[in-house]
Amino acid sequence: MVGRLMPETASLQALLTDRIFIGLTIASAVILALVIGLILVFSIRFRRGSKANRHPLPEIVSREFEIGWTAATIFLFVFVFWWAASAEIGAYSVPPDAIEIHVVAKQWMWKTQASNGAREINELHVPVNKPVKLIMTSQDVIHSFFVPAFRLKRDVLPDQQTEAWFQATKTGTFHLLCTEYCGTDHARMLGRVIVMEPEAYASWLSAQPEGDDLAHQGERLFSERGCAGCHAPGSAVHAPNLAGIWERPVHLEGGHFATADAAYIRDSILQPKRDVVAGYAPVMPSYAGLLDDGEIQAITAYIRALGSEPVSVREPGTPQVRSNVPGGVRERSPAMVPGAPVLDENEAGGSR
Amino acid sequence: MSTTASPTGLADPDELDLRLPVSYLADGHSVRSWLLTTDHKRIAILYAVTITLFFFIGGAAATLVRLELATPEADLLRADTYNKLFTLHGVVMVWFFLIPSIPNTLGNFLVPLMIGARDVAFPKLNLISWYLNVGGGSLAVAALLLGGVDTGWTFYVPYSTVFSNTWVSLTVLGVFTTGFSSIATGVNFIATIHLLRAPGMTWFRLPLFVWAMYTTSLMFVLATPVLAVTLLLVFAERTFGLPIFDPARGGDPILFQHLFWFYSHPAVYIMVLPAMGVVSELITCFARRKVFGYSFMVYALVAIAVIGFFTWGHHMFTSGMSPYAALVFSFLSFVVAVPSAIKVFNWTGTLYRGQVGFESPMLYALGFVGLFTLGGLTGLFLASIPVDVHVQDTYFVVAHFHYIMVGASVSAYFGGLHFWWPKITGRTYPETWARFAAILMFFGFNLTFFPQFIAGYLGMPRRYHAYPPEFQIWNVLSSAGAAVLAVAYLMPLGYLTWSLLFGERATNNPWDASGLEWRTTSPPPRQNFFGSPRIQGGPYNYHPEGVAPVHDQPRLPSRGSLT
Amino acid sequence: MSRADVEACLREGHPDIEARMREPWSDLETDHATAFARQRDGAAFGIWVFLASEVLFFGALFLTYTAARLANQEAFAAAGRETNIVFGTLNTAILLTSSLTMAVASQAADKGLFRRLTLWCLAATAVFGLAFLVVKGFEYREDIEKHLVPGAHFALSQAPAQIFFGFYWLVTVVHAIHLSIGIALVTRLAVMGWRDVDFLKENPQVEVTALYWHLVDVVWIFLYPMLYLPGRSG
Amino acid sequence: MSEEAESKSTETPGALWRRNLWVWAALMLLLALSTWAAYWPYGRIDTAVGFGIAGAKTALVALVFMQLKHASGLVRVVAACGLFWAAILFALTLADVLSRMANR
Repeated sequence: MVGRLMPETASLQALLTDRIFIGLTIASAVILALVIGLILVFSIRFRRGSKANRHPLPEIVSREFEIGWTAATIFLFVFVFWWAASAEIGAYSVPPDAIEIHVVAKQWMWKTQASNGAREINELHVPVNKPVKLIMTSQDVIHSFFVPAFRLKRDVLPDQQTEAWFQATKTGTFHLLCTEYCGTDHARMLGRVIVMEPEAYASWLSAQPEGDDLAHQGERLFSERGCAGCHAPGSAVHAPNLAGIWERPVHLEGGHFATADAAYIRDSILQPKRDVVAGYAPVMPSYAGLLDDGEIQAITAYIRALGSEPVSVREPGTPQVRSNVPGGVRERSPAMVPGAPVLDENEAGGSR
Repeated sequence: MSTTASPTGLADPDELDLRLPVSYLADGHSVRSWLLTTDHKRIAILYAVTITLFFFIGGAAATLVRLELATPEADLLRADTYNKLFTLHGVVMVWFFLIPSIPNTLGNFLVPLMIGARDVAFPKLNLISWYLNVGGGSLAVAALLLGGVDTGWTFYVPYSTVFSNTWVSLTVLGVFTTGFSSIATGVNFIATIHLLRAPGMTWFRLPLFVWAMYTTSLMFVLATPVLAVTLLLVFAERTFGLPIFDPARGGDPILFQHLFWFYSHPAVYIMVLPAMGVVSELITCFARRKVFGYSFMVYALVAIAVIGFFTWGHHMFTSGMSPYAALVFSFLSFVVAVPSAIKVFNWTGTLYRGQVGFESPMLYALGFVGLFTLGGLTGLFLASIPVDVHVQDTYFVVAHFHYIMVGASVSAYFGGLHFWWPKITGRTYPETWARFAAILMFFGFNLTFFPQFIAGYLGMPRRYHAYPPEFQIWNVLSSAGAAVLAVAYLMPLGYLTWSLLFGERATNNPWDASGLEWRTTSPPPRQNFFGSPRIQGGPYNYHPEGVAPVHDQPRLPSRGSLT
Repeated sequence: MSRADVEACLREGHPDIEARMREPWSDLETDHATAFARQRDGAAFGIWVFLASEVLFFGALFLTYTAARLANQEAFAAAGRETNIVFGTLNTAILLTSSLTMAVASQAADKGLFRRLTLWCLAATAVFGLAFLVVKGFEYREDIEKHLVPGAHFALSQAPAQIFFGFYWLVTVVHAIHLSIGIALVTRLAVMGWRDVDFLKENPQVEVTALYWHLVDVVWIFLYPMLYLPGRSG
Repeated sequence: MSEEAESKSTETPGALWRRNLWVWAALMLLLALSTWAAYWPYGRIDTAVGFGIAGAKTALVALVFMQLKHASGLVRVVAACGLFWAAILFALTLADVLSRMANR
């Protein structure tokens, strides 16, 4: 079995990265050839006792050479920095129409959940040519979400959220690897990213077992865990109304503002006394330890679903409870076992 | 170095040390005379013995790791065993072999000799430093015997503080202890080089090896305490439950990484700066030329030592660090590559119009330049954020840092060991064997680590005991190379031991080298010199200023008549 | 230090200067006075390099604190209110005073003229150091009674307050260890100086110990606003 | 070490005390000020004042008690190096920590 020399290129970022990589490789090869070539030529030509000319160097040569190659390396390195940095800056901003996928990592598996509630373990189905945004958190130690074919890697931290995005350009099945050492079965923390044509993706999605979407789960949790007791309109407790606050500035005690984004909501749930909304008493207890990361994500999705325009809030009530356990998913995907057969693409469409 | 002194001051380079005062080796034969010595040369030997031991412990772990990786399945070792082995390999090799390797053996032996001093500034502190190193190493080995550690040498939180149930605390304590050994060595060298230079030994007459030890010592003193604190925090969190980094209570694991890499990135320079110093000595001696651009070489060393402190963030581009900070760190990482490039060009330039010989130390030195260049160039890949994001924590990184820390530093260590072996032991070694080992090491090394660049770019993560099968070809190549490399590392152990017992007596200056350390007997007496050296010229006086080096020139200055 | 003094001593036939020379300084190719002065400079320089190292050691600790405090300001304010400012201020005053006596001891030994003053100041320094530890002990007892040890029974509700107290315990214990080493060194100097009339005179060990002692004091100067002052106004 | 110190080699214990006592008095004053300032109702300004005073106290101890004022250039460089490297550690780490906090 002869290996390939370059990994598969299956995302927009992969193209950019490869371009820089190849450019750097060529530059390095030239420099390396220059250095090794000079060493060989000098060593042989000026080997001990050879008849080569050894007149002393003119004094000026040494200084000008030093300055010359110092300047040349500085120029080269600054150029590479500029090239790499501009590629990186372009990759910072997530396209607004990106599909959002939540990823929760734990020893030693990946749990992913699309915004419509489709849950997977160690697998991730995405459509081709659509930007996908990953919102990730870990339940235990630091992991790292790595898809070599996408040149995508981002650490997944406990009790913090990290984000990354990609846009796949090829259909197929690609490795999902954990690259931050996370304990015994670190090497077994493998998964697959399955990139599908949009139609196939849509049909795969519809074939998924009926699951709560995140916002509905969040709505249920909102009342089950007692959030609604205070935050619902008409509650006896004086607590801020959460409808329409998503991504809008919130006026805090002490005169500053915060944006009601995922991080803010998470902080408000776990450390409610830290940023108190102006005009309210710091009476909310912390939910640290009472809500896990997945549940916080669900509640965040619910608050998000309440919109970013001030609207009248829906009547709180227990929504219909549906099963959210996807049937038939094996605990670990076959990709975990080295050498296991990889599902065909067409099979992947409806295998579940 | 041209020197003059009282007529008895300098030993005749060709004279054996038969009738001269007793050498430092013969100055007492009891165990006590070794374990309680304050002689910098004996302490260097003590270090050499312990780091050799640690080198083979770490090497054994690496061998098992490479054996396991020959196949994609986990068939030799269990996951936990593998994790403990690579951790052991990392911890032992970094802190108990590489960091003390050149500074504490060659550095301890040579710095006072090269500057014309009797000893280091604080001889007792020097001995304490060895005991701290051995104490720390014993704790780490004890942790190994008790069951091992599985956190990786990086001890990332919260895995190391909350989740690992192996002997983390003991290991951390061992590394913490050896950190103070580094600090003691650093303080000692800095004070020695500042205060004990012989008359006439100005800063710009210092051999580059001494400059390298000086800059390394700066890093010892300024970086190591941060590691000590970081590990202390891990220790406190594990042992006493003081939650400094605990994310569940609002702590920040990324902060740990900042502190860790504030030490551990400069630590790479702690390993490679001494190697640069050694190689500068070797190349000048075997090219019979003054070093090309001495002052630029000095500035480059200082620049690396200072800028090296600004670049640690490139280990953290994927960690969730702020993207703005990442850009700053990326830029600074490119900047630190400039002085390294200057050094490579200057070594190459030194060969030009020289009288190049290919004795074994020179083979190691030339190998160093090639491996260091490749290692340094791949560093540029890691400084470019998009590429780094892809190769971070893959075998690309593993290959890169092995090129620098093993390819370059260990080559230089072996080169220096061979070069100064006659001075240290007073014996010669079999040159043919030595050349063969040097060449074997170079090819074995490249065979081991070059395939890892490819595996890494293909996406093989590090710290995997089982891996997807498409990476197997590269791992098989790498494991085959490791076997060659193991043989190449064992060979010097064999023939150098032979040389100790049966080697011919060495002359005082077998290489016709110009440094002050060659102006005393081999091995030197306890007092280092007979009389007091006075320095009247710059280093690397292999040919008079403005005159081309000729084949048999070097004999002249070494007699001390040419000034 | 002052070379003239040493030379004066030599002229008076001072016997012990040779006895005080250490390797490798004793082999320097100069007269004894210069060599001794360089040995003293070397000791002071060495301890300064070590102190620079210690600055980084405590700097890293302080950085941990700073980063954690920036991220959890309210919890740190709440936690800071729980420390005992009376003990803290008292201890700061004690330590600052000990620095005064240490400085006087060091300068007096430098001159080599006031042996009794040096001895008394050294003894006072050691006593102040011990007093600090005693006060600290009372404070620790109170902290434990108030359940300010991070863990299951921690007194404060905000989780990051545990980081504050994690830092509090760690850094005060590390400081106390440094201080204990200092007390041991000072006591040793005092005992040796009491036994041997000439021991303290111009002995570089006094200056080295003093510099170390002052650094331990400086560390506490920063710990005071870090541990005792946050959240007092709220 | 320096000429100034030599010229004072004939001074009395009283002069020695006087030279150091004013520093001690200043330190005590600063301590009192810092304790008092902590109770001012200005939030962050209190913190800044607290650490500013700590810096001032450190300067007094370092310059007078540790005799940095009379120390050789070399020793001053060493002391400055300690501070400079600590500044690197703080500046670059806080650059990340603060910009992450601002982005949250």
